[in-house]
Amino acid sequence: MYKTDLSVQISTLQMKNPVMPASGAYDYFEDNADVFPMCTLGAIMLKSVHRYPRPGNKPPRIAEVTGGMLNSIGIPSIGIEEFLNKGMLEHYKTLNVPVVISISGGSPVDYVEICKMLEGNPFIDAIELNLSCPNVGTGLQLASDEVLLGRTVQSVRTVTSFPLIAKLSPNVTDIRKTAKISEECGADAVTVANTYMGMKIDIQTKKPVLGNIMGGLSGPAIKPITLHMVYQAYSVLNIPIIACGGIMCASDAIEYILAGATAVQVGAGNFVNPMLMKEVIEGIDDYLAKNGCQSLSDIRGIANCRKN
Amino acid sequence: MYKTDLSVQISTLQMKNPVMPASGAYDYFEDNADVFPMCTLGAIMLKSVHRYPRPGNKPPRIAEVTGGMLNSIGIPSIGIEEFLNKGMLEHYKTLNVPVVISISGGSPVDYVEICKMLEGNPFIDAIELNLSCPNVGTGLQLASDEVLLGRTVQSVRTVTSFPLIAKLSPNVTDIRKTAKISEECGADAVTVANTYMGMKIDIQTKKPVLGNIMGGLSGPAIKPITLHMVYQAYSVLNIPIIACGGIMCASDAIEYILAGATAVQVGAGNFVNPMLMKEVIEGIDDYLAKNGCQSLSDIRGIANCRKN
Amino acid sequence: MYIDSQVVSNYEIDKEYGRVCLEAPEIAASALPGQFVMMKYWQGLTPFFMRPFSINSTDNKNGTIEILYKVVGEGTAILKKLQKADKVQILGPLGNSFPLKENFKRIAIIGRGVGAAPMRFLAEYARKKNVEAHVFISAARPEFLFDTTYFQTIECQFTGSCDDRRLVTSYFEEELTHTHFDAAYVCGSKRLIGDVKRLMDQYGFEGYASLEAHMACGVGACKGCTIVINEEGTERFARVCKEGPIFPVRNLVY
Amino acid sequence: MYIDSQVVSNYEIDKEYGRVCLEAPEIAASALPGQFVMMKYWQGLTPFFMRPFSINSTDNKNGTIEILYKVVGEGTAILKKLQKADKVQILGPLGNSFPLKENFKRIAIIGRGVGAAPMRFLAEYARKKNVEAHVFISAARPEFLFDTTYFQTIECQFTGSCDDRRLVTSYFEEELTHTHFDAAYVCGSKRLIGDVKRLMDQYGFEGYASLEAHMACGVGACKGCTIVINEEGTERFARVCKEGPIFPVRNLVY
Ligand SMILES: Cc1cc2nc3c(=O)[nH]c(=O)nc-3n(C[C@H](O)[C@H](O)[C@H](O)COP(=O)(O)OP(=O)(O)OC[C@H]3O[C@@H](n4cnc5c(N)ncnc54)[C@H](O)[C@@H]3O)c2cc1C
Ligand SMILES: Cc1cc2nc3c(=O)[nH]c(=O)nc-3n(C[C@H](O)[C@H](O)[C@H](O)COP(=O)(O)OP(=O)(O)OC[C@H]3O[C@@H](n4cnc5c(N)ncnc54)[C@H](O)[C@@H]3O)c2cc1C
Ligand SMILES: Cc1cc2nc3c(=O)[nH]c(=O)nc-3n(C[C@H](O)[C@H](O)[C@H](O)COP(=O)(O)O)c2cc1C
Ligand SMILES: Cc1cc2nc3c(=O)[nH]c(=O)nc-3n(C[C@H](O)[C@H](O)[C@H](O)COP(=O)(O)O)c2cc1C
Ligand code: FES
Ligand code: FES
Repeated sequence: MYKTDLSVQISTLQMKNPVMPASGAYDYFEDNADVFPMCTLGAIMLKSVHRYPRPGNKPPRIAEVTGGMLNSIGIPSIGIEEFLNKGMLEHYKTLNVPVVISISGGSPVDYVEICKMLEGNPFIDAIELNLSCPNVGTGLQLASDEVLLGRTVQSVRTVTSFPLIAKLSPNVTDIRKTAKISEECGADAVTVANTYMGMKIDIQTKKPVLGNIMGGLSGPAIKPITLHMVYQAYSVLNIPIIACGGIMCASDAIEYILAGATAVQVGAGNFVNPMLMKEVIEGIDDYLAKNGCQSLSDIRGIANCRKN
Repeated sequence: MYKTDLSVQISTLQMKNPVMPASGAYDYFEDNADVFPMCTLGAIMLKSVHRYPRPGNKPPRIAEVTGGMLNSIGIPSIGIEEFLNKGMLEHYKTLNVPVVISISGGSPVDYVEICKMLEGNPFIDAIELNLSCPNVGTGLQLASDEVLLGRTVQSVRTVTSFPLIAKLSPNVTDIRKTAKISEECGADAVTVANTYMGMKIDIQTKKPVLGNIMGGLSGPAIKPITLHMVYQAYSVLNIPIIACGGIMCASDAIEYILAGATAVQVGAGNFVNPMLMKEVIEGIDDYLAKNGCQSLSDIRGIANCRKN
Repeated sequence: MYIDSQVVSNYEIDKEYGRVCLEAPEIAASALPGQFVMMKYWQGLTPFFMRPFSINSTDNKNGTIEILYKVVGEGTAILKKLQKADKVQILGPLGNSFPLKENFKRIAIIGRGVGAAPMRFLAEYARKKNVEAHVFISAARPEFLFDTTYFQTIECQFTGSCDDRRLVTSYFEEELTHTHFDAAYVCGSKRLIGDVKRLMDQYGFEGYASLEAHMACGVGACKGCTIVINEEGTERFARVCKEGPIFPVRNLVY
Repeated sequence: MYIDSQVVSNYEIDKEYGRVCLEAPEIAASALPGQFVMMKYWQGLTPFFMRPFSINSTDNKNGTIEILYKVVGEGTAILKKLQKADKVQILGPLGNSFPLKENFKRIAIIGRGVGAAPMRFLAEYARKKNVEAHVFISAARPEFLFDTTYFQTIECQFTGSCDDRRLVTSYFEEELTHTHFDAAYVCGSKRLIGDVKRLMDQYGFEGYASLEAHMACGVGACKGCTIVINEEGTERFARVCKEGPIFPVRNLVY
């Protein structure tokens, strides 16, 4: 099917290619543009499921900015209990692609509780901890607080045997620190990164555009910053990195892989081009073939002079 | 000349309007596009002068990205001593606009030494401490380290009587902290903010595009993030904020003022539109007039619900 | 469907208004009145989002759809400049559609300016089902009373108004005093929809409004286009792109 | 100068190449050969930077300048699509110019493809000063040997080559074996410039190269377009936009 070997492995999570949606930016059933088969994807990533039911933030929830968008969706969720009761996971499993559930909570204990509920569940293949949503509560981001971050990852680690992916916040002084803490506390991979806290003001109404005042910036505008973070994280980590931020074409994904990423997530790009993930997968394959490479490991991290 | 009162004051620095260039993105004499008189500006901001002579970083030094640019200029400088000996400041003073000198160094003591040399100098009106250049040395940013930041501002404060502006780094977890530390250590104002660490990789050569590997991201891409930082800083500060990041039109500057900024700096926008600063000044004036406002204080910070 | 389409024609109605005809046979064949499409018709990444537009009409014979648009910003300004054969990516048809219940015998169709864009398709659909349709449209100038001739051709009763002092609903109200309507369909400002709500309470008919919201995905995935709706006393968020863009007026909360 | 200009004509030479004529009387009147302009000719913020282009020719009577361009990316692709009367912001003329010293009697002008863009203006200037000029241009195809007729009209000796196996400098070298040149002006690849350097050492003439670099400001302010040059053994950074784009070949460091 592919010209080269696009497969990647993140702990026990086996992906036939390195491309998956970013959490919250893609749906698989009725809310999908339905332009390519779901089995095209390397993995199924779910919209973050919260510990408790949440309605999400008040509208307006999105705003367009140069090179991207702000969102303050705020993780509307039916809560993990109803989510499990409804058999949602069984449903996702029918897609025949590894399923990664993204989970979120207001405190470390929320994550532990969710992971306990998920332990042994036959319908998921990995867990991503969304530690970095800027839109929950007062903007507290677990992944921006080194102590809370470490505590959360560590305590979750003790209750789950699933591959554990810590999704880090880019709103930090030094991503190397939070990445390393995640690794040391037992994460099997890190996702670098989530959205950047941002805002937009309507000069006519003289008020913030978003109902929630601030939101998370995503899209191509953030790519240079997140790319640098992946590059930095790669220089200190021994676990795989999943890059996430502003991917709008195959070349963006390849930049991330050259910087050290093992896999990539596509978020806002899906809105602008519903075909994007398929194009990215094919584009990476073409690039490898044209450059005489057999597999992703031939190019992973080779732009990185800092790796020791 | 203006329809409204555009004047602002930052400590003893009196500006007839709130618009000045961002350090390093504008020149006043032979290296100027020369499309409007310099006296149009609210203040003259100089390219950072380093403690010691520096050649700057190796090329390529700039790269274009979606919604902005990366630069790794690296503050080429003749060093403060030669700068003063050459009578550069006298030269700037002939422009008849308040002059702000931006200074940079590798350690707190560098800043103290420069400020001592500047003390009593009749040709400057204020000092901006560039504590946040991502392109000097190994990427050490004084303004990303709360202890070093406080120490630098405090020790400079004891040796200078000029209005002191601390230019903060956006590469921090919480701008409120570094802003507050600056205030507490004696800064008269803060500039929020400098460029974001970023990079670009050439997928053909498989290497970073910039000679210095990483550079600083500026331009409209960063505006939502910096705007949010200004908004946040305003909620905790009692000293004025100078907003800097991605201003490409008057409306961008007005957003910053609504978020709480007293003055604004225009950087990369000058490259894209050499007329920009003049247009921003006139645009703010028009906006105030159209909105029935007499002066900037009528709108400053009014989008900010968090100010207590 | 997500198709690579191209411009068949782009007719300038005025400086601000235009009507673009696009090659889209599958969309023309499957669209329902009230549905919309997301379109990208520029190179590069600014504007960022695709732009949503109602389907004004479909032509199954020629395999085309028409969009009626008003220039309000960067994205619509680019639309105005499109020329024959220019490329357009179209995702659609999206959203729900105007419900036209079996028992509806007479309906009112109300809109203002480009807010009337989805109404032509609805009127056509109603007339095909032999439902009596009274169309009430207002606009700033007579040339902005779009589709007037068409409404008359398909034998809708048509009331057009360019009188800025009267809300278009006032003409409808005059009719209501002597004629029963089963339902009214409205697309326009909050004020217009609010006034239809008042008339619903007073005269008893069903009301449906076509709403707009900023959209990212258009398919229900991002949860970005929500509004608050009230269903039997319970407020909840609903996505305009998915649960809408057509909502029962009685469920709207302002 | 920073002017609001407009397109007078935009002539397509080929899929990839074009020649645009722009209204710019003051620039036409003041420009020197080798100088360039920065241009913005699109709406919005992507591409971000203005784009630098050499002045191919000036027409003082009509108050226009011409730019010869090759489509290599997003910015030049937009340039290709410009039509008569489209708006263009132009900053210029910028940079230094080709030095043509009083004692120069015979010069060589060397370029490849669109690298020859600034050479027409130089040749015109040299001929006006009665300097003998031999023009050596290579290109992938005969239609990309731009300005051939013009060079001949103003009585330059002209050598055009589409032979991919030979560097254009090889024709120059043949001439050098029997004719003395005071200077050579080159615009093109590093390889081309390197070869001119070799010939300079061998035959003794002055060499000047027109360089390119990514530019932000174009006026010397941002220090973004630097290259390393070697002046009498000392290496330093020089800005292509300000100290250049024309540099003595002997100062170049590769
Ligand atoms: C379901 C739906 C159907 C629509 N049908 C039509 C139609 O048939 N014809 C037509 O001309 N327009 C229609 N619109 C509105 C159209 O999508 C917007 O006018 C367009 O997206 C504006 O893009 P812009 O870049 O020109 O303006 P921008 O610069 O993005 O915005 C200009 C102004 O328009 C507002 N705006 C932008 N996008 C939207 C949006 N999606 N919804 C509401 N307001 C917006 C902005 O807040 C701003 O005030 C529809 C919108 C929706 C949601
Ligand atoms: C002083 C000067 C004079 C020039 N004169 C001409 C001319 O007369 N005719 C002409 O066709 N071109 C000329 N160029 C080159 C022209 O500016 C670039 O081709 C153009 O900016 C590319 O823009 P783009 O968006 O199409 O390509 P991009 O997508 O930006 O880039 C495409 C490719 O071109 C390279 N590139 C982009 N910008 C530059 C640049 N400024 N210098 C060197 N390489 C670049 C990129 O690295 C990339 O490989 C000149 C450049 C300079 C600096
Ligand atoms: C509409 C929207 C909803 C999102 N919801 C979630 C979420 O539920 N959980 C999460 O971890 N990240 C969420 N994100 C962040 C994305 O997963 C991703 O990290 C971010 O958008 C950066 O990637 P991008 O630039 O490709 O969009 C959301 C982003 C968007 C735009
Ligand atoms: C080419 C360039 C050179 C810069 N040099 C300096 C400098 O010497 N000192 C400094 O404090 N900031 C420097 N900056 C940062 C700007 O002053 C400004 O903080 C930043 O570019 C963000 O503003 P903008 O988005 O308007 O460009 C430089 C930025 C650019 C683009
Ligand atoms: S636009 Fe994404 S859910 Fe409606
Ligand atoms: S482009 Fe700014 S100094 Fe040359």
